[in-house]
Amino acid sequence: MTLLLDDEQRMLRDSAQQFLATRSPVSALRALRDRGDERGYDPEIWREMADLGWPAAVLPAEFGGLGVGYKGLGAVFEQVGRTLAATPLLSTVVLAGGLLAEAGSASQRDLWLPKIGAGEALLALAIDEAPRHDPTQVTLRAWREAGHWRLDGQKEFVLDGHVADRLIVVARSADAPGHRNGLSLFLVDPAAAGVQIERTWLVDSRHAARVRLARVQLDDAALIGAPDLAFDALDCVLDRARACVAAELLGVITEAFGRTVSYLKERVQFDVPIGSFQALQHRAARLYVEIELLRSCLAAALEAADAGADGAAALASLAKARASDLGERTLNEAVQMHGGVGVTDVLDIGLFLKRARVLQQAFGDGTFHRDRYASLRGF
Amino acid sequence: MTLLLDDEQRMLRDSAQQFLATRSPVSALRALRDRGDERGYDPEIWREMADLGWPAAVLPAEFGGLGVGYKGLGAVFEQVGRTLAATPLLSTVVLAGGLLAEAGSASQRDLWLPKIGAGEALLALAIDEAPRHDPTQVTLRAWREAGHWRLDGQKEFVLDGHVADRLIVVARSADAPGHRNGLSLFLVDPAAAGVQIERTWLVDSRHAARVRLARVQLDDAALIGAPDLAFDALDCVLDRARACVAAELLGVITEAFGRTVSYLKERVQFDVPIGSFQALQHRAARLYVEIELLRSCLAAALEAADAGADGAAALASLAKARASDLGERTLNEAVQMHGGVGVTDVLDIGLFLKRARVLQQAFGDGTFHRDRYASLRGF
Amino acid sequence: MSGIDEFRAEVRRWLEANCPASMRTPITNEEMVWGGSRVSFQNEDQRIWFERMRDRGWFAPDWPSACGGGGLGPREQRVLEQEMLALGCRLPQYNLGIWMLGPVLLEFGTAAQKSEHLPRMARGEVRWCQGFSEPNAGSDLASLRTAAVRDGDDFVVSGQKTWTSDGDKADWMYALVRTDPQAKKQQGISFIMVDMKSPGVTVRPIELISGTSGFCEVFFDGVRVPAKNVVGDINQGWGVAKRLLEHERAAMSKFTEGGAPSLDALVVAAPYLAGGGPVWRDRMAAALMDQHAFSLTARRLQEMALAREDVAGPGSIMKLVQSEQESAKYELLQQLMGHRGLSMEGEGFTADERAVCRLWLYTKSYTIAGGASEIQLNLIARRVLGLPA
Amino acid sequence: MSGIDEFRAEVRRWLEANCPASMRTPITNEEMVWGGSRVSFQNEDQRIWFERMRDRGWFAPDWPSACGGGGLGPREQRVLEQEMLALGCRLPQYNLGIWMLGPVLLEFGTAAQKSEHLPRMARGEVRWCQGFSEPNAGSDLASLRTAAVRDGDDFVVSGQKTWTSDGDKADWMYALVRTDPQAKKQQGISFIMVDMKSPGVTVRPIELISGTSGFCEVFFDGVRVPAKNVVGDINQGWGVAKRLLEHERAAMSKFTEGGAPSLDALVVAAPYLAGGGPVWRDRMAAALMDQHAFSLTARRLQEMALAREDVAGPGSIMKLVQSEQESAKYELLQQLMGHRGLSMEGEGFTADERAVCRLWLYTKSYTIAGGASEIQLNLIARRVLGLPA
Repeated sequence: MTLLLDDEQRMLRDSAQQFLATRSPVSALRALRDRGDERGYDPEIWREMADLGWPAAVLPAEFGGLGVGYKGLGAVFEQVGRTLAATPLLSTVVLAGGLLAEAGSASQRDLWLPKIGAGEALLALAIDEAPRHDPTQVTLRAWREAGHWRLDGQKEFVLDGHVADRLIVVARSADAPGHRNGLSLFLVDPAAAGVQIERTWLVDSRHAARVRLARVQLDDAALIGAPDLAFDALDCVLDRARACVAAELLGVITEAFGRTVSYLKERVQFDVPIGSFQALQHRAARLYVEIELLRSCLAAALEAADAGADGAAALASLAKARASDLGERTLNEAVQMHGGVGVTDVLDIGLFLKRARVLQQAFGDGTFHRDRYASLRGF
Repeated sequence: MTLLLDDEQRMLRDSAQQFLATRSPVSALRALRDRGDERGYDPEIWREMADLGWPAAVLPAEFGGLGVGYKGLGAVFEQVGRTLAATPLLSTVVLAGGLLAEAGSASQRDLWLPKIGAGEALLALAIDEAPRHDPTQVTLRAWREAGHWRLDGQKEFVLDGHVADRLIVVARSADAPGHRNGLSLFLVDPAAAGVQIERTWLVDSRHAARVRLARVQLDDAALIGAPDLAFDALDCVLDRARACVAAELLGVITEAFGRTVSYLKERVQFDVPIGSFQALQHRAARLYVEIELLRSCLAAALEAADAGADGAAALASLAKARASDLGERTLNEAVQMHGGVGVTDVLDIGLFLKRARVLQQAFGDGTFHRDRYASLRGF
Repeated sequence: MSGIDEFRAEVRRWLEANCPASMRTPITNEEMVWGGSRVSFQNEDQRIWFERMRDRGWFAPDWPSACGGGGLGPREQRVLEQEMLALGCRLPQYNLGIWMLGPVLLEFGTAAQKSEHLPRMARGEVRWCQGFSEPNAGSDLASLRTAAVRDGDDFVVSGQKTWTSDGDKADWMYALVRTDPQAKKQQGISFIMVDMKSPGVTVRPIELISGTSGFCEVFFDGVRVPAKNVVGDINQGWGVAKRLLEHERAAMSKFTEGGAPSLDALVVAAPYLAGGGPVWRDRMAAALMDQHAFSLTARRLQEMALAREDVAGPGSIMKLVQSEQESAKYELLQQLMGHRGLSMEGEGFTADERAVCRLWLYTKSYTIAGGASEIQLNLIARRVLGLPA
Repeated sequence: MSGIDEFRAEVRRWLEANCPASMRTPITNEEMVWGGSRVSFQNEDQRIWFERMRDRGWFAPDWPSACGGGGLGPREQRVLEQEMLALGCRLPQYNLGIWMLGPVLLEFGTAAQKSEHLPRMARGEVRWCQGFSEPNAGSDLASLRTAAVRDGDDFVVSGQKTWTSDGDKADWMYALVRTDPQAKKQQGISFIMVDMKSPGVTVRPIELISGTSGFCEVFFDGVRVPAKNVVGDINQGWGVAKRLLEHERAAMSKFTEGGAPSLDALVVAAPYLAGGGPVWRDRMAAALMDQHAFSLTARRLQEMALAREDVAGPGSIMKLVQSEQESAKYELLQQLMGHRGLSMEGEGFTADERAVCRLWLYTKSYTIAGGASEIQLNLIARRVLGLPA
């Protein structure tokens, strides 16, 4: 048990850094945006990432998993954040792969996990409905009808939902909104009758989907795990995703902060580098302090995810809350400290700002996770 | 209608300033504390304040009121804050005098208002029960029994309750806690059977009382206003008190801030005045900005109190919320900027810090008043 | 009836008779008419109102008639403003030239400069832009480098300006250029007027993080500008510019009157507050209270000014507070909206949601442009609090 | 069984046999035994444990036996610490001399100084205090003014020290004094040892805003101190003091082990959170998460140090974060308690309420003492981020 990376994880991180620097630097995202890419990621790059083993990183060993755990994958996510690389890693691997590995039937696992590990299938999790994340509030209905399941309702902010081969839909099969009990998971083909997918263009040049299910009919094989009892597996997988998003945010934050500190050293006004102004120095130092604190929280959250430890949920909330808030603060400061040029599209800072906001909202912001942390601590 | 003082109000303020500087400087509070004064104010000074007309300032004209309004009295409170002068002005004049003038019977007014105006009687309002201020949550019970009223329950944080000739007790005569309806006001003689008064020593060297009423029997003449319907008058008078407390806080804040800016100019470290360090400059400038904003809010709250305007409640909450929060922030910064000497008792800064905290809690802190403001704005 | 009352009555009669009803409604950004050679009107009422005010000389009511102005004294000008406000008359045109350059030309300009430029300005025929900021001269404007080298009767100008509002739509630019590279920073700068049609001038719009903007970069590549276009003495341009910037606040106030788009926070927030819970409600209340405090301070400032009290202190906070509050407002709304605040374009989001996302990004510039917050804090600390440099 | 394992077994046997059961429970501030001429014990077990450890030489286990120490090597010393921790043994005495001055004397002291001071220290016979800060030398320690003027074999010391912990209880002080008023700030300072019983020494306790404290002002009025009491070379005291301060962190860690009083925020807050509503709950969660983040960072730092990674970066934040969090914690509790957090003394308030109010005031010094937050931020900005001076 350690907060530090082991040698294998370190190697994975270093190779990710090298790969991304050459194959998917920030300019790649800019190009994706400027050409109005409809997918929101580059399939060729994704294939190369698969060759590096990223989608297999946390798969069970029998499906070719690398065994580097979430600490290893988190290190990759941090590097992904540093270059704003567009990948379906979170939706396909952490969320969908995680749910199938955690709760899927043998046949579901056998069919999908190898494809996921090979980077040959894309999947997405359809969970959020309201503007703000809250899994217990799911209202999309699932019910039995004539030997089948029926799903009816609407999902929003389905990351990569517009390119997914399959959706995992969180539905309410029992109890009222607000309850943990009564949630079920379904594997849904986007081509099925009654499924309507609408691509939405997000501010970070990536896409999400709005998904409408109109009395969609599914057979029992579509159910993942036991009906009504999906919450625990879902919550556990969401916590891993929250930790991975926090890791990506840490990458976004450290890169933007590093660029800002460099700018403070270079930019001369009033005949001195602006980084010599004490007010800016103290603000930069405060950001550094928060980054170091976040790094510790994140390492602990990833470690706990790997260990399946009791405190994993609280640590995931701790990491995601701090990452969300620090992303907001650091990028706002980065823009302000860059001055006029900071609000122009020529600089990359704006791209980091935008990505940080999407990640801030993904699977709960600071307010959500402080609330959750308080509940977990029993108050 | 103006946010500025008229000539008469200005004269009142200037004479208050002069009086306090000579008769009740900060050293007077320190002396009060060091001798463990049991009253928590100096009767001689209070008599002189009465000679200056302060307790009569906002009385109805027929009782010799000065007609300077709450804007005038607020200007006095601000000066009071600057020297931390210990006076029963708030409890006796604004709260008790205000309630009697607003809701009292003719005989109650005729008996008490002249005494209040002459500084010859001290009164106190017993309202808070829980740790945090909230008038609707009053639970102290009042009920009719054999042609009398009975009161039973407990009050805390009764400012000047230990020296009051009479207490005005807010009691619940109908409805459940949380309701505005069902509150009644009673004038209670602290010497009455069943009344127990316990002096508590507050951190600002002033006192408050805990009051226990054990089935205290009162006759109808003790009732102020109509039974069950006290809330509106109470709320209106509380808002004036909130504005006056905000005014006193503004005085505390500006004096502490002024002393801090002076210290920044004088104190030399690293061969320069520490006020030349930009990080401290920006923090001081931020405080100045907030002080100017508070000054505007306070002027508007006092103006609205005088006009009995519709927006008076929202403005009182605005002023009290900002004053409470800024008191906290300014005094913490003042201590920090004074460095080591700032945490010693030799300096007055600690006395300002302590007084600001008591005023922060008096009749609602920032959180309470943001909540109230939101309700008043309809959300 | 005194002379001023008569004037007031006459102004009101004229406005009532001449200002079309549709020109008495609140104006939106899109409806502003900008003077200049490429002036355009969206409807006939705009044109009528523009021409009638122009012909009355009331584009520049306080300028001498000889310069094309209305020849009004200060009291009369104030009456005109009051009556326009009372009737809700829109400004007939927007024009940096009249509001900022004009007063400076009246003070520093040569007779030839006045007669060449003021009447055309006053008729709304020329649109001016400002060329002060440069990539390396932002907060520290005096470090500007655009060079103007004397060559016979001309200066040859080379360099780059940035953050020029509507540089791509302007006819002329007034600019600061360095005419003496040896002199100390503030010295050696001249104030010069440049025809934007001159060979060697290139204009490129600046793309912001919120999308396209009215700001431009302007490049000068050996642009010949007649030496007679220098306003004030050569190398004394810093003083001219300082004077001009004193007119900036007054000019800016005409814009806020006009209504830069600012959403009503509470109206926009309402649907999201319902599901947001008490913590978001607390934040929303704090934001509204901030706005309330600011508007009360604006009122107090006005009353102080009327009472001839010294407003240097409270006046020094206004730019800082307004820009930070406006930016903070969209921060709050954007986050309150959750994932619905994450798109500037396309389907699947409401118009309010897209507007909030765009304005959240756009208002990031508020705390940077026109004297960054850090500069404002420096000024408060040094000038108001008297803290040592 | 290797030598070190044998040593471990032997240490454990000895501790089990010699450390009284009551000395194996967590210690409170009040139960700390401070060595020195006025050492006192609250019970017999304290005395027994003190004397046994003293006689074993384990007040200073790593010092040479000749100086009265235990003569242990680094590995053995670590074993002793581990075993004491494992058995929960209290520190037998607290002593600034051993932890801070001792190592410096071992490095810089003369043979005579070592033989005069170290054995007495190691037997817990002398209580030392530190005389560094002065009223005009706080963050800027090098501007100290207390003068030591050579007069024959003595220095004559005049001036004032402040923030001297337990100055009124100490036998000796190690202090920085200015021996060359002409030299530049850091030069001209000497490190000197002063007997507090010397004529001309006056000690006055400092009253804090939270009440009485252990801090004192110490006045020197022509105090004669033998020149042989200077540690290191004359005018080279700055370097000695820097070395000494490197031992401060290690020394401070012994205190936190001992348990400076720190209330469990959640336990204390619980009764007030119930009536406080969701906004206070949000703040409470934020505070607990801050604490959690800090303790995880302390753990990460430890792991990095063990892995021989560079800890300069994360290490630089610890003092700042811990002091600010501790202060913020009491800010929160004090306000959460409403008016019940407003009294330090007397009836009508619970012990927790009075403690929170007192600690709220006391912890204000945390962000000032031992390197104010502003100094910490300067260091992070300059040394870690490499921002220019």
